[in-house]
Amino acid sequence: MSALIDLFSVAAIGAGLFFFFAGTVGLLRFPDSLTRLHALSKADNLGLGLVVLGLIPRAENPLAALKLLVVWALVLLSGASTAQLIGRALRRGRK
Amino acid sequence: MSVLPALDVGLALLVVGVAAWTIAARNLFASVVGYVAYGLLLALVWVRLYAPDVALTEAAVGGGVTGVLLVTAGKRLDALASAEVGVPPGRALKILAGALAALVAGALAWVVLTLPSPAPSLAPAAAEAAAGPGAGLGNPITAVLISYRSFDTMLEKVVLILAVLGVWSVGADAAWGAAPAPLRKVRPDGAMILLAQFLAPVGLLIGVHIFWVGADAPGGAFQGGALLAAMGMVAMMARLAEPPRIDSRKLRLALVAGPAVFLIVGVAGLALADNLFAYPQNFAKPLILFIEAFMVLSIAVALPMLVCGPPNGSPK
Amino acid sequence: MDEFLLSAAGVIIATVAVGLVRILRGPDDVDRLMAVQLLGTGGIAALLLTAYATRVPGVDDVALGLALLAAFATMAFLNHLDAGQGDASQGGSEP
Amino acid sequence: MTPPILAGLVGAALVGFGLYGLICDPHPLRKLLAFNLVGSGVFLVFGIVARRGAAAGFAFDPVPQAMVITGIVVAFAASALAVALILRLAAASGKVTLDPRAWTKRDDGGAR
Repeated sequence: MSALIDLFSVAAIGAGLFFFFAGTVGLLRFPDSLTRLHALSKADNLGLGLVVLGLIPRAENPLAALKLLVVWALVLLSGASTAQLIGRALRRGRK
Repeated sequence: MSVLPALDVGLALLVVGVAAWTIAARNLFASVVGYVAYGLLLALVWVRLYAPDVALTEAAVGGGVTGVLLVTAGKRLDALASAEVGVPPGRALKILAGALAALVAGALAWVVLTLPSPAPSLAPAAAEAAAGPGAGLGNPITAVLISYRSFDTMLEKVVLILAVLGVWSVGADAAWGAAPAPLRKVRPDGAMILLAQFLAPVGLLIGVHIFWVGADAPGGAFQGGALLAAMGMVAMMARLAEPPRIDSRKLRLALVAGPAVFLIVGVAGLALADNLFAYPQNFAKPLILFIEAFMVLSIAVALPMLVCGPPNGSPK
Repeated sequence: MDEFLLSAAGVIIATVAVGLVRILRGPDDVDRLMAVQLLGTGGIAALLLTAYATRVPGVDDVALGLALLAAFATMAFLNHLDAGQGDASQGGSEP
Repeated sequence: MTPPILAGLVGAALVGFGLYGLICDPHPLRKLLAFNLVGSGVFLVFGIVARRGAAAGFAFDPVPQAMVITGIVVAFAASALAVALILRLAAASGKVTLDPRAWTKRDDGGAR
């Protein structure tokens, strides 16, 4: 059972790492701010989301697991809204 | 050999690098962006030092609120004065300053490397305060703040009020009593309003939670209050709330509530527990939570007022 | 398993740190904002991973606080950018 | 090298960078930022004293940690006061500088 949980954690966190890596590469290599914004939101949403997913089975109690989910939800909300705001600011030429 | 040392060294290099960047950056905005990143990294370092309480305070006050203070100030400064800035110092002074800075940093590093071993510690005294008669606090830091060094904490709240008074007093005479300028002039986008509408209530809940668990787990009045203050500023930045008039009685009551309640309970200790700032047995923990609740209120009100600045506009 | 969690934290910190090059290079302030945003998310992920590996108590509340503040500074920066545009339209100089 | 010592050295470096910026940067708000860097460096040194003072079953000495928490809040209050003074100065002099020579140049002939 424990080995199964470990396997799940490794898989999820590994996938999360991939998205952080991809997001960073995108942030550095993409040609303009809008595409970079796109890369950033992938890292924000999926990277942290998968890491949280991998940690949930390791939480000591349901409250700790709930807190992990709330952390992710807050970052999702913040990431989505600020991406929208940054995008609009870019379109209006405010940079 | 574990990966932990490598992680620590990497984090340390990163903190120093970002700090150097905030000094080297070309303009104020870039340097403040760097400072916010720096505050966040520092919070990670504090967690590694087994100080989650400090980490939370550093992230909220050191990085977040200070960053907002500086950006807001930069914006107001641009509106006030020409972009003309004093001349940077000449090469000689720069070299001299660099030498001085290196000397001070070197001396400090030497002190760090030659700290006495075993290290002196007040932990036993704090443990005694935490487990003291009727207190039973699980979080030793809360015990130190409210019980062991209660006088410091009370005076620190007074300092906060004095700072608010200081900020208010540099406003124009004619504006006394009016509200400070809003944190944002332009009407905010729908996305920002939505964000604030979600974030502020959830943040309120989390802030109160962190204050409440602070008696036994990491958290407490400072951290909870700082988070609540940040949420108040979120509401102000989205123009869901406006800074209150500084002659508002409610505002002033909220500001003095923390130190006032602390002081009253402290003096009452003279009669009830035969010492200044001592708490009666069997009654200490609810009393401590009572004091802390008012401290949360004062901090949550004082920090946004400090960022909002002096009154601006005409008094009614 | 703890070793894996710590290594994952290290990898995230390292990638996000490389992303900070965007703070250095810009070219626009928005790009700098994005780098800080990525650092914020990565910082939360690394914090959670390290906390679960070293079992420092109370770190889930720190993560909650950080997640709450994820958009805080960005909101102020966006306010700044919007205000900057307002000034420019009145004939102010480009910053 | 133990993590506390490492963090202490970081603190020392931060104090150094901050001090340099405080002296050399002409912009008053950036001077303030540099000063905050010095402050956080000092807090960090204080923090390692706390970590090394682990005793009585705690992983740290709570007294210095509690003082760092109050210190962070006081440092912020002082920064806010400094910001208010800087803005007032800029409003009064029309210049973004702490250099007194710049003000006297402008106030030439003006009645005091």
